[in-house]
Amino acid sequence: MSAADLTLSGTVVRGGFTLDLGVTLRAGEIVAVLGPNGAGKTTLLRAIAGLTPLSSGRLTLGTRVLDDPGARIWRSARERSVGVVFQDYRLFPRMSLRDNVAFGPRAAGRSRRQARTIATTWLDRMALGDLADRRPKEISGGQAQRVALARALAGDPAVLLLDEPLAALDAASRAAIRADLRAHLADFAGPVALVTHDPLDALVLAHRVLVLDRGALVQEGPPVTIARRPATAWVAQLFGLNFYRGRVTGPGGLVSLEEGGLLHVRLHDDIHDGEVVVSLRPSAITVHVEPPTGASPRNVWPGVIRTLDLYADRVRLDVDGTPPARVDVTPAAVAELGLAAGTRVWLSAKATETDAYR
Amino acid sequence: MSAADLTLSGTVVRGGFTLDLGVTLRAGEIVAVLGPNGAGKTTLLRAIAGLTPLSSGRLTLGTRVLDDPGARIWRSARERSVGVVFQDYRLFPRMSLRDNVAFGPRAAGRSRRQARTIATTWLDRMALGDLADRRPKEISGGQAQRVALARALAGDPAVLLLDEPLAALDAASRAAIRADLRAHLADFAGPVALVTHDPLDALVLAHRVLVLDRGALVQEGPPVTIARRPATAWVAQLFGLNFYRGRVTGPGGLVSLEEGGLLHVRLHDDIHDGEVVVSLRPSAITVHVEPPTGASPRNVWPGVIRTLDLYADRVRLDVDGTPPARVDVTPAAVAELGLAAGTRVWLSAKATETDAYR
Amino acid sequence: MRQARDCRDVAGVPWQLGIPAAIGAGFLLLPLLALVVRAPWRSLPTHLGAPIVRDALRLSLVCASSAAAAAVVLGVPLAWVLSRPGWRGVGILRALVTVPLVLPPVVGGVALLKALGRNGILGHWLDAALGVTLPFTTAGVVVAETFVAMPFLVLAMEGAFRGIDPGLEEAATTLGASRWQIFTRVTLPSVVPGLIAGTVLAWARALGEFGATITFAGNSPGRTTTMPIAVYLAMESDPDAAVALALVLLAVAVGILIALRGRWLDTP
Amino acid sequence: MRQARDCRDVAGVPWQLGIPAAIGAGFLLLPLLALVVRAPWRSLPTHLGAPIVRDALRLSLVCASSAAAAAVVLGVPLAWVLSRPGWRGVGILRALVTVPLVLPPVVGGVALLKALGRNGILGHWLDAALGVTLPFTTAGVVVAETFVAMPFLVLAMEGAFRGIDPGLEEAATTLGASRWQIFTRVTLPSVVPGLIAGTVLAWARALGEFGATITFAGNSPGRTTTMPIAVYLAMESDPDAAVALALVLLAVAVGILIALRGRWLDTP
Amino acid sequence: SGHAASPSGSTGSSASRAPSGASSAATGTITVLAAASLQESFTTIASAFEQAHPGSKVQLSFGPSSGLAAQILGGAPGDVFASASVKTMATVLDGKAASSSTPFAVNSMEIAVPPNNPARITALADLARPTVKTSVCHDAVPCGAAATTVFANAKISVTPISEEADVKAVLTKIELGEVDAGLVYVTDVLAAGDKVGGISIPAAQNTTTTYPIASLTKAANPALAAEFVTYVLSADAQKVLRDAGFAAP
Ligand SMILES: Nc1ncnc2c1ncn2[C@@H]1O[C@H](COP(=O)(O)OP(=O)(O)OP(=O)(O)O)[C@@H](O)[C@H]1O
Ligand SMILES: Nc1ncnc2c1ncn2[C@@H]1O[C@H](COP(=O)(O)OP(=O)(O)OP(=O)(O)O)[C@@H](O)[C@H]1O
Ligand SMILES: [Mg+2]
Ligand SMILES: [Mg+2]
Repeated sequence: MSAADLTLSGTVVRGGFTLDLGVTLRAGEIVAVLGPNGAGKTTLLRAIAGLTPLSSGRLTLGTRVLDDPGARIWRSARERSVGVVFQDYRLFPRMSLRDNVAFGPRAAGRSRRQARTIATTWLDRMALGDLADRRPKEISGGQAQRVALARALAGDPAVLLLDEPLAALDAASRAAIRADLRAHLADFAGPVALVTHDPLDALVLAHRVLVLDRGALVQEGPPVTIARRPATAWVAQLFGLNFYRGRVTGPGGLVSLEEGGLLHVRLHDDIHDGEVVVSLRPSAITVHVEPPTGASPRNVWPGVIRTLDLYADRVRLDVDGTPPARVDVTPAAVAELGLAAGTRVWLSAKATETDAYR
Repeated sequence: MSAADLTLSGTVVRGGFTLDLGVTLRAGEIVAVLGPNGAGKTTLLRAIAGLTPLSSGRLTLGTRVLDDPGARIWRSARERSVGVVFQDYRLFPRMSLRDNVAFGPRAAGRSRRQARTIATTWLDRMALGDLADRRPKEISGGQAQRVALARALAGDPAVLLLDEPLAALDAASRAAIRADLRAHLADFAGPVALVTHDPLDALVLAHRVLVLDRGALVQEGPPVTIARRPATAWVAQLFGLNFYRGRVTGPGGLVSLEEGGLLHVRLHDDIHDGEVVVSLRPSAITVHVEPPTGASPRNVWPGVIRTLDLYADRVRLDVDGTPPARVDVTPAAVAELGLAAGTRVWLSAKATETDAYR
Repeated sequence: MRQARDCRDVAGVPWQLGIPAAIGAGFLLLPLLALVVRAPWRSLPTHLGAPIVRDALRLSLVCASSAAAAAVVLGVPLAWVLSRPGWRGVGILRALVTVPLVLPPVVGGVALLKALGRNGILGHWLDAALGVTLPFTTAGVVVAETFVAMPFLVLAMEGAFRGIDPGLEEAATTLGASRWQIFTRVTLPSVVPGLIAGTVLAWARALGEFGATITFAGNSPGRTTTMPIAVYLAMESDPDAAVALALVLLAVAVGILIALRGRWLDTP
Repeated sequence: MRQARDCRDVAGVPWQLGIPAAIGAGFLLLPLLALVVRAPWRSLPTHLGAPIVRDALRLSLVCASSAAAAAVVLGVPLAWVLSRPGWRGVGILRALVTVPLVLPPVVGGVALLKALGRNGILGHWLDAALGVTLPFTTAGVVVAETFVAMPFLVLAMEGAFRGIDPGLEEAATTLGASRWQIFTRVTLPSVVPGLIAGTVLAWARALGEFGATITFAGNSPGRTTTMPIAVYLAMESDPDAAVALALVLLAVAVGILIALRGRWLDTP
Repeated sequence: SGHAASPSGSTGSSASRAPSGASSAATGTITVLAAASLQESFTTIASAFEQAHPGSKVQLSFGPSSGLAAQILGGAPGDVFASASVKTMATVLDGKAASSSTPFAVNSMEIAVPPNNPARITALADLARPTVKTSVCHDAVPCGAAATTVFANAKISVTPISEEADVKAVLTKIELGEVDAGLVYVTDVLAAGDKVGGISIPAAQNTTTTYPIASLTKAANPALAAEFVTYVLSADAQKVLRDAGFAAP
């Protein structure tokens, strides 16, 4: 398979839902697709795979037109050579795992022996070699997802579409398979679309991120940019950032927030006025039990701790204030400052940590 | 339903797999069940729910014996009043979402009107009110999982079993539903078992964690303890900790590691010699580009950076050394020190940060 | 249009299937075509006007529908029981239930007489205790048709019941549903296509049933003379009339099936 | 034991199903019981020894199996085509395919003669061009039995095809499988229970078929005299012998079904 | 006319027992089970009987003789049985469902050919030609037994292509031109009108089958049943049978 870019621009209708999009997935590029439940991520993959037709627009792979309802062109899923890992696995229930994985090579015309060899290799790679003769009913959920992944990869596709391929994996397999996936995808010449709910997957695996919401593209860019400068509250929450909407009201970057409160911010991109969004890392906020005096941070505001959650190596505070904020502190700090739910605190954040952009 | 403790001690055979366990889930307690794929988590829930019988041993809810093959006692799933969220959802395909959720109340003898009211309330709570009249085929994967959750809760069960109830949810819904779940579970009088692959779920939601591996209980305790002092490499990896096995070789806590290298550690629990495991937080390790001189940390060793991964607000380094280690640093540090793959570095860690235990 | 596009690749007909399907359809339709082409069209109105034909048609429809209903009421539970795994002797029971299919219909009628006739092993008692005699009554027709048609429904439904996902039934149990609730609300809705197919099978078979009916229930106009019996008798005197009557039966059956399909069979 | 425990709550039989199932089974089995109880056991060996019976039995089995095979080969593809959504006119075709069920068998035989007989619309041509005449040959018996039995298979399979999950077929397409590969490797394995049920239906129906066979293929011993025809003829002279022959047919059919069940029907 | 076969157990007593007067007091309903081939004649006879016996009603139930016999032996309610076969009647007599039977009509054989007579059949001897496809009834049924006798009488050997289960199957195949000739009853050729051609068989080679009638032991209305049997033997009814092609016993 020679590598080719995949371009989709058009609309896809599924029931009462419409996806309207223009994207290009470049050969060799791994694109993570993020978005809330029901945003249209699966629908996008279905359109690319040839399981749901475009209602208008056009889908091309290199110079090949895969779907163009206007020109009455349609290549079936079969002709597209697109490997898909389905969200609900869709393993063939009456075949052994090996035969499931051998299905693609067989369909591509390999001999039974060759296909089984390929399948065995893939299963071993997924640490499923022992279970090769089982039926899908006889394995656990995470094992099933790994088989689905092996099956899609064994078909040697030109485009790879992964619908939450790691969701059911346990943390260790997840890290291992993620690393394996990264290694394999590095060799993979065609475009890859990876739907995921885990921002880590996007950060670790993807070259580019598409954020969908309600059938539309709401943000697009390299993972780091998305993680740093989320365009919507949803993306900010995904990456664990505080996110505010506001309007530049003063010189030197004073922003009045929609939720109330003022923040001194670092203005990007020659912004001088108008609407902006502001993001602030929870770990960039400092907590004080008394009003800080003579401190350098320009943003200081009071609040009350609503909840504390202990994560592995930090404690996440949910602080009610103007504006409200999530704050990360060390367990040591909690003990030292005697923080608890209901504690009155002051928050401070440097203007340079407070990104404002459009 | 009056609240009662659930006690299982015995074996469950499923195909060629055996789960052998003794646990008690206390009324009002939320127990997270963690473990690698195929560890037996789903099998445990099935045994409690009455979908797979015990092969030996006994299962009791309060004073009621639910299963005791020796005494030929068996209460069917129906009589147990156990709410289950299945890993593969198992929504009734020919019913609307509302009817799916109303199923439990109906089965419990509510009138059609009452059952529908309950269902509507639950769907609204899960932000699915708009979709109430759809069929399961017409919703997205994450929406389906929320319906399954609503359905289990609407049945007003005495015991709640959740098999990865949040896995398919997007990050925002996940946080929201996790909070909602926490609120609801706080009111819930019976025991709750929550299978999850997300350590956050365990940390945020659970009172206690069970770690299963290959059909056996390998660790049990409060989430914080598990997170701090993992008993296996798998658990350590789950919580993002460095984990080593070794043996106390010197006085004052010198441990010689299986993978090579020596670490000065903080010995817990009056341990003075013998085999120990050592865990070390990635953020407790400091990176130097030159050998640190006159520094207080007692552990200093050289290594080479293998990979760097940017996470939201930190960079994870994978460092090859004796021992190897994962290290978290700030993006600022990476820039300042000019870290890159292949860079030769020195790692240092305070002995007080380096927990050793059995 | 969109719908058609949506399914194109999965729904397209490969030649390996299209050719045998076309041959199969042709094979089944050609004789009907021949019957229609060579039918005595001129005399048809005369035959149809006869009140005896109207009576027979009405009786046929009533009896076949009753028989199909009886087959559903008794046969669906039976099929369900047979589809459950792990029963000892279920294989033998299943094979025995198939027997009425193999039984030449006339022998089936004889068997019914020996069981439910006035001298039959159960009929004897029915007659003596309850004063119920089935032969020569419309009820007898329904009994004979049910006996012949039910096995079709049972076998079709058993296949359907075996094909369903046990996971859904498990989910229903954990929600506290009784086995009966599971059956009505989960199992049965999953096999609606099979149920429809089975019911159509049973209904159609009952509608065409002749041998067992005439032997068990006899032939008395208005009470037990169904269309197939009328066809048989017409065959004795006027084969053309027989064909005409058969065509009437067919037209009505096809009409009803098409109308029903439109109503609820294409819905799910 | 463990298996049985495993299924206990899902597999237990609620009375709402158990009672009608028992009545249904009783209703189907009672006439057979009556037939067996009142069978002329003493004269049975005499009837069975007759070579004509052995011939008829052999012919019946051969023809019914061939007819079932033909029904599978042609009927499964037809059922698959009928089960695909979105075809215009599929409802009408489906209803027409049901017609041979409703057709009284004798009329079915007449229809076959009009289509494939020496003067039939296709038979005329077959005779002239290929020198093939079907009536009065064993092939004719198979044709008649296939005509009568195939609709059962088609309807049963159509229900089964409609019940399967389209997701699996989608997955197979994305793996590059042709529609034929999808059919053989994914679709067909999913409907194995339905296929078995449908084949048994068709086989049993063909085995018991009488009216269409005698009308289309006539009765010449060793060539077209199947068991049901032998039974019918025996009925004319010696009803006891007829019952005995019918019992032989039944015993063989049940025996074969039980043996097959043991082999591959309980496996999946 | 032909040789009237006297079946065993037939004494004709029922014919002499009931007076043949139309002024009988017997009323009510009787069920007459009659061979399908008697459909037209018995329908006519029954309505004439009802007119002659005010207050009486005859329910006719036609079917294959053997099926009717099975019904009778199975306990089906019936008053009179008119069979197309002496053998079948014998099973009813053996089963004690009737005590005696009387022959009321006989039928003789005729060659039937398709209307255009493709094989140019003119006489019985033509059926022995190897190229002629002939269909007859099976030995087990009366028309088959009769055919065997006819061929024996004519001293020809015919290899039929098919031995049908009943005479209608023979007729159907002739009508559709599937066979070139067949042996059927005179009454059948008459009833089939112009759909088949008939070639009569000389009396010397021909044979007859006898149709017996009996009132049944378990008759609900034995008096009326007996009167019906008598009526069938009366001149009025015999005329109807004659018109349909039957001969007197
Ligand atoms: N067959 C269908 N008929 C009608 N609406 C549908 C159908 N399938 C999906 N939808 C709707 O289309 C929207 C997009 O669904 P899609 O499956 O693409 O979401 P998603 O982004 O993959 O979500 P998730 O993360 O939950 O899997 C949803 O609102 C869903 O309810
Ligand atoms: N029906 C079955 N027959 C045979 N073995 C089975 C069956 N179901 C599960 N197993 C095996 O039992 C083991 C435990 O399965 P289980 O489903 O309990 O795992 P799990 O901990 O839930 O895993 P996951 O996180 O992947 O869902 C697995 O190794 C699996 O392969
Ligand atoms: Mg999705
Ligand atoms: Mg599991």
